[in-house]
Amino acid sequence: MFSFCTDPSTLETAQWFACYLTTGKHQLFYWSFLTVLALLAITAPTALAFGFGGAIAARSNIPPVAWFGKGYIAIVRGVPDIAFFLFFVIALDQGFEWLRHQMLCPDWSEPIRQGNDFLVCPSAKLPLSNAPQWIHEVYGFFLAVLTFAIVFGAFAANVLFGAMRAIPRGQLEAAESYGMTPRQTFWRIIVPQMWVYALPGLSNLWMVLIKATPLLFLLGVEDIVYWARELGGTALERFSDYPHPDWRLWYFLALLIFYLAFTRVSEAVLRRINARLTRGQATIGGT
Amino acid sequence: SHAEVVRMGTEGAYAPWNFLDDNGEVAGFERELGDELCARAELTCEWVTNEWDSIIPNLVSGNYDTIIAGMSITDERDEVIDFTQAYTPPDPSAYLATSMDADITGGVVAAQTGTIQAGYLAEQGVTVLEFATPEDTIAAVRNGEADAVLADQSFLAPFAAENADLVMLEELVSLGGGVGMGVRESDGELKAKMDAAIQSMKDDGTLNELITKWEVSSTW
Amino acid sequence: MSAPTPVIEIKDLHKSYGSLEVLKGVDVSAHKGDVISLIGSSGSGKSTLLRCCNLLEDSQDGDIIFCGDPVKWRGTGLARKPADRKQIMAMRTNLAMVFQQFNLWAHLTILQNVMEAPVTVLGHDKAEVEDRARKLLAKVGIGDKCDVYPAQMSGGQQQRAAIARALAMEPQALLFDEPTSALDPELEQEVVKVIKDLAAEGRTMLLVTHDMAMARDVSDQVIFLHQGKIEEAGPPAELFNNPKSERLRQFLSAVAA
Amino acid sequence: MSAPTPVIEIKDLHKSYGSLEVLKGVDVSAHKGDVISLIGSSGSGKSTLLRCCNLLEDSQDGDIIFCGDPVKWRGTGLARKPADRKQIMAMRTNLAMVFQQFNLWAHLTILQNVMEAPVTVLGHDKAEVEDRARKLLAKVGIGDKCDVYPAQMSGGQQQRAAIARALAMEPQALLFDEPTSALDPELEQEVVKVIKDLAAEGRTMLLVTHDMAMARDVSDQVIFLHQGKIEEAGPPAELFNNPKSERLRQFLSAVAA
Amino acid sequence: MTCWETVQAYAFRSIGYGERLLPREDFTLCQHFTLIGSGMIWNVYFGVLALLAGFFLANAVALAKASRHAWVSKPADWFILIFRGSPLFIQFFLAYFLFLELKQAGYLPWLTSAWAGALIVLFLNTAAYSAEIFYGAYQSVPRGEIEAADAYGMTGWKRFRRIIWPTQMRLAWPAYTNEAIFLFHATALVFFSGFPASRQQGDALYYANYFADKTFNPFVPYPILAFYFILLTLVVIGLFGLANRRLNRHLPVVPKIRYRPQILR
Ligand SMILES: Nc1ncnc2c1ncn2[C@@H]1O[C@H](COP(=O)(O)OP(=O)(O)OP(=O)(O)O)[C@@H](O)[C@H]1O
Ligand SMILES: Nc1ncnc2c1ncn2[C@@H]1O[C@H](COP(=O)(O)OP(=O)(O)OP(=O)(O)O)[C@@H](O)[C@H]1O
Ligand SMILES: [Mg+2]
Ligand SMILES: [Mg+2]
Repeated sequence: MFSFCTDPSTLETAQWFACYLTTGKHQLFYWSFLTVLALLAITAPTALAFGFGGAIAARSNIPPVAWFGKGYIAIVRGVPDIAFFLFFVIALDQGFEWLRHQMLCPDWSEPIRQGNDFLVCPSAKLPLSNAPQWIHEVYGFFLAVLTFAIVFGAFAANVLFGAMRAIPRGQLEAAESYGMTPRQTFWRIIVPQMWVYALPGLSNLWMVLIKATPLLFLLGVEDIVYWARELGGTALERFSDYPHPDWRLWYFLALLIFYLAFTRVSEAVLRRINARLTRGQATIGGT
Repeated sequence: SHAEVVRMGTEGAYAPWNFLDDNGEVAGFERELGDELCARAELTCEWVTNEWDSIIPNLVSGNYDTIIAGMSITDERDEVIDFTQAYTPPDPSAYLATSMDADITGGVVAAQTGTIQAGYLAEQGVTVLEFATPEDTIAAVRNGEADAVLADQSFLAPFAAENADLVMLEELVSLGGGVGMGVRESDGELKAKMDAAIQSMKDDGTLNELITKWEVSSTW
Repeated sequence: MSAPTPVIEIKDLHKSYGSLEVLKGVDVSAHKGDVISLIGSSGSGKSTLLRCCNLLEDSQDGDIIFCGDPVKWRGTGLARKPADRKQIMAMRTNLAMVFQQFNLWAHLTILQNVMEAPVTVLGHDKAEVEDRARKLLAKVGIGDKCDVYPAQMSGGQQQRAAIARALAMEPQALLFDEPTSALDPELEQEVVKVIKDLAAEGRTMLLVTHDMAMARDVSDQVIFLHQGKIEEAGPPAELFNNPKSERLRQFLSAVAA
Repeated sequence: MSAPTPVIEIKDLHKSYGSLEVLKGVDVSAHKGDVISLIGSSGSGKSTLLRCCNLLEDSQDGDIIFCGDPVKWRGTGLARKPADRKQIMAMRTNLAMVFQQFNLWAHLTILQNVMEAPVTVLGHDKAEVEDRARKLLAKVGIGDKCDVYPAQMSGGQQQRAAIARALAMEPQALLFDEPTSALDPELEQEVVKVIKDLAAEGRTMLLVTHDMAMARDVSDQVIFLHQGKIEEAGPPAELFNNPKSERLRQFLSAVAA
Repeated sequence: MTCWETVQAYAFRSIGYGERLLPREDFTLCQHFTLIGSGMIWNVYFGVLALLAGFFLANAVALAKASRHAWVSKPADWFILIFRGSPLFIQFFLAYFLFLELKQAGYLPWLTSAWAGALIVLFLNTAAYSAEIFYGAYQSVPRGEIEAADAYGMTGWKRFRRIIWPTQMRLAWPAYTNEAIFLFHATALVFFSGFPASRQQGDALYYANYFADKTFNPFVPYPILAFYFILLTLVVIGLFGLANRRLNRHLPVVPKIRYRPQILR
């Protein structure tokens, strides 16, 4: 990075650290912060949408739809995210490829499953095997977002489902008695009011989501904890210009500070949202 | 340029076989070996890192085309994937401890979770303490949680060389076979090309040069 | 000439909460422009009757006929439910209710509370409704509270907002559940005036009240409910001056005191 | 002989919600056995006055003196808060309130609602309190609803439960916020009787009501609040027959109508 | 080996009883189910104990956070922030490091074992999350009911115990149920990244991982693991649902959805 970094073994401490902290590997580490933040920024609304859909489905009057909604909530919510990540991404990826295969290669004669191998026609591969590396990474990122959203969507669905039921009955009766259709009651009375009841649960979910990002490496996305472990581990002279003993403690402490700060900021934002939402509510915390 | 792109899957966390250098690039013995093999087989190679636990499932699922990650050829693995011929002879396992008189039969020995070493120790009736990463196993020896760690000799040797407080015990254990490149069973064509390339490197001695350079095992 | 169809007709209505029978066969019939007051002691089932009338509660037996159109049922007894959603919707938009506990929507300001149903249910023009809503709120004396949330208002103010909300629907019939319970005599007079105006416009009203003066003043007919049954019914002059049943006489004696 | 100390004395009380000044200097003084009625239009600050009196709301200026013991304050203006918690508690246990919205504890049955404070706050014997609570509930006519939760009761039943809850404390003074708003005339008479009995026992009462007949009937003094100020005060006979202020005359004209 | 023999050999393998060596061939479904199920003992152990202890601490911390005194509320705030604000991964790492230091200094050597060390981390972690949930619920208690309590002279503890706490629990329960589920799920991380597994005695994920490592087929052991966790979660939801019913017993039963589409007529 810096011009004086040509021979690290000769550098004095400050310079050594300046060089050390700007190696290509560290830059990847810094990048991974952005990756994680981007992933959170995309996952949160997606998961919320999944949750909303799940809650609506679970409330549906049409039995199969309600079963689907309730099944989604019960099953996905029942599985630890880590267990889910260990096999679900591969299944998801194979699922997509299988669909594309059915569409793009109708006359493909060879079986897709050959022993242990999963083989679709080359044009159905996702991404195409000759696609540049960044497309592979974007696709991996997309799969990670989707998996996270499916998992956390189930929890969000549960929170929203409960919130919808927490609204005082009088409020719904008033709506009914003014001739609002169930649909109108839902969108005009339930949805605006449910946030008040849902927000604590959703805030908690957001916190859990932030804390789940270290599992990203299971999904093939190199996250900050992955890099901290990689960079903090003993660097031997043979393999690195910047040898050092096991420094993982320091890297993890740095991550701790990052996560704490991020949580604080999230809390401040959520508090403001909450203050806005509880307007008009006669509760201890309301105004 | 070469028409066909071959994606090479590795772990990037097992020096000297494969690791990430200061620039975050895959480096090590297998990086140099793989690049050379691709050149000889006239293929364009892309390097991908993948976490060890799912490295085989992702290969058979088609997310990359080879595994070149210090993987010993075992019967279990051979049932699921195919291996090229071995590019290194078996690398024996060794013990690393803080002193030469560490108790490796009655004491506690550390190993990485799910490795052949962990299985071997359990079989011997030794109290095995399993850690998630290789780094942890070495730390466990340092802080006294374990009397010794059992791992591949090539992995432990640099640690012993660079740390005064760590020593390699003399006892060696032969586990597993030689290391080869994993390919899908249906990918006979790639296997053949790589086999030929490895053979040519064996024949002209370049492979031995590489092995010596990186100290990954004995030579052919 | 046959009698015109009543706007609201209730025939032999039965309603239980679990094992507690609250309504035991009630008949009411209200024609266009009628104001019918329901009086009776606390717990006699007045609110329940209004709520059944609006189909907020399922009743177990009997008929509810709105403008000659009887509510269609499905199932019987405790499983009886209204069958036709369209019908219910149509009925409810023509039947506005003022709740005993007001039930203002907590997340909307007063103005929004009043505008909500006309805009979303009736699909009226927003600007026009807003105009009307502001006028209604001014009429009930809380024109300055348009942008306030229900929780920040006094009891009487909330009640007036609830009345304005019902009026904004311009329904054929209105159900008032103790609409002046939280109001001072002055405002009560205002509400009486409003009710009379509405009757003059030809709107039908069912009114639960504890205020006998008001019942006497505004109603065409007064119904005295006792333990889930109609004990006595008739024009106010007759009922108040000449109560026939013992129970009603006793009830009214308290007013005279 | 000097005059005895009033039980409740309020001096020049000021209270604002944000920029809205609700009470603009109010003086009230109630002696032992006094019943003082607060009347006034909706939003004039009656409930707020009661709530300040019980220290549920912080007031910004003026004094509240209970049995000669002035509430100690900390800070001034919007930051003013009661300073001594012990004092507040002592005061509140001697001062029971019936809320305009009842505020029954939703998770307790009616009987538990009534027993709660005497048992946990006053530390009375449970069996004895239960006995008394059942009697009180029977007295207000809901003896059969002991084991029912508030949400399953009619408006008037809830209100009576709230009254019973206040009575169970056997306090020196009571604050009633429209205690008969949801009651029929018969029950209202019951409540009037209860209030008179309490006064005869020497208990002091502040009573917010919209019912002029009741105010006239039970009170020793009537206070007419208008826009946060006392417009007129005096014995009921005088105030109702001979209103001096224009505003009160107008207010009362509605009752006569 | 018949399936019954397998069960006998491995049902309690995770806590050190039965066959010493893990299966090394066949890897039948029966072996999968038995060993992974055996591992669940650890998940249940961690989850139940941490949840029970955490419940009490969480209530205390929530109460402290709501305190008007900064010297009470600030520490509670920090406690919640630290455990709720960092990933369990990092907490396990730092805690293990800390416990090692303690051990080397001669204190509490057993803390470096998962059964004690991980339990403590999980306990503090769930206490922090639950405390935040309870605090949030406290904020949503209806003001009218508190005012009534105030007006009747109910002070701090009594008012809390009798009026606020029951309502607060009712409001917190759905979110707390979620937290309990998260906690059980979090127990899967103990051996995955936190603490070493001794003598191949691990939790369900440890054994699932073992099988996946041997068969290279993630689609068998992990779904079995998922199946066990779904069972566990259903039990948790069931138990919490019973409590919820009790907490909500004062609310009138909401009638079932009233309208059915016309097609069903
Ligand atoms: N929490 C609050 N925030 C802001 N303003 C409030 C709040 N509570 C009451 N007010 C306002 O204070 C004024 C007085 O309210 P108060 O409840 O004392 O009236 P009231 O005399 O009891 O009326 P009513 O007879 O209708 O109950 C009203 O204008 C009301 O809008
Ligand atoms: N949700 C419910 N569950 C069980 N019982 C109920 C429910 N709602 C009302 N009740 C009972 O039904 C009876 C009639 O109640 P209703 O509200 O109709 O009385 P009301 O005539 O309106 O009385 P008030 O004048 O006090 O409002 C009461 O005894 C009440 O306890
Ligand atoms: Mg009623
Ligand atoms: Mg009031």
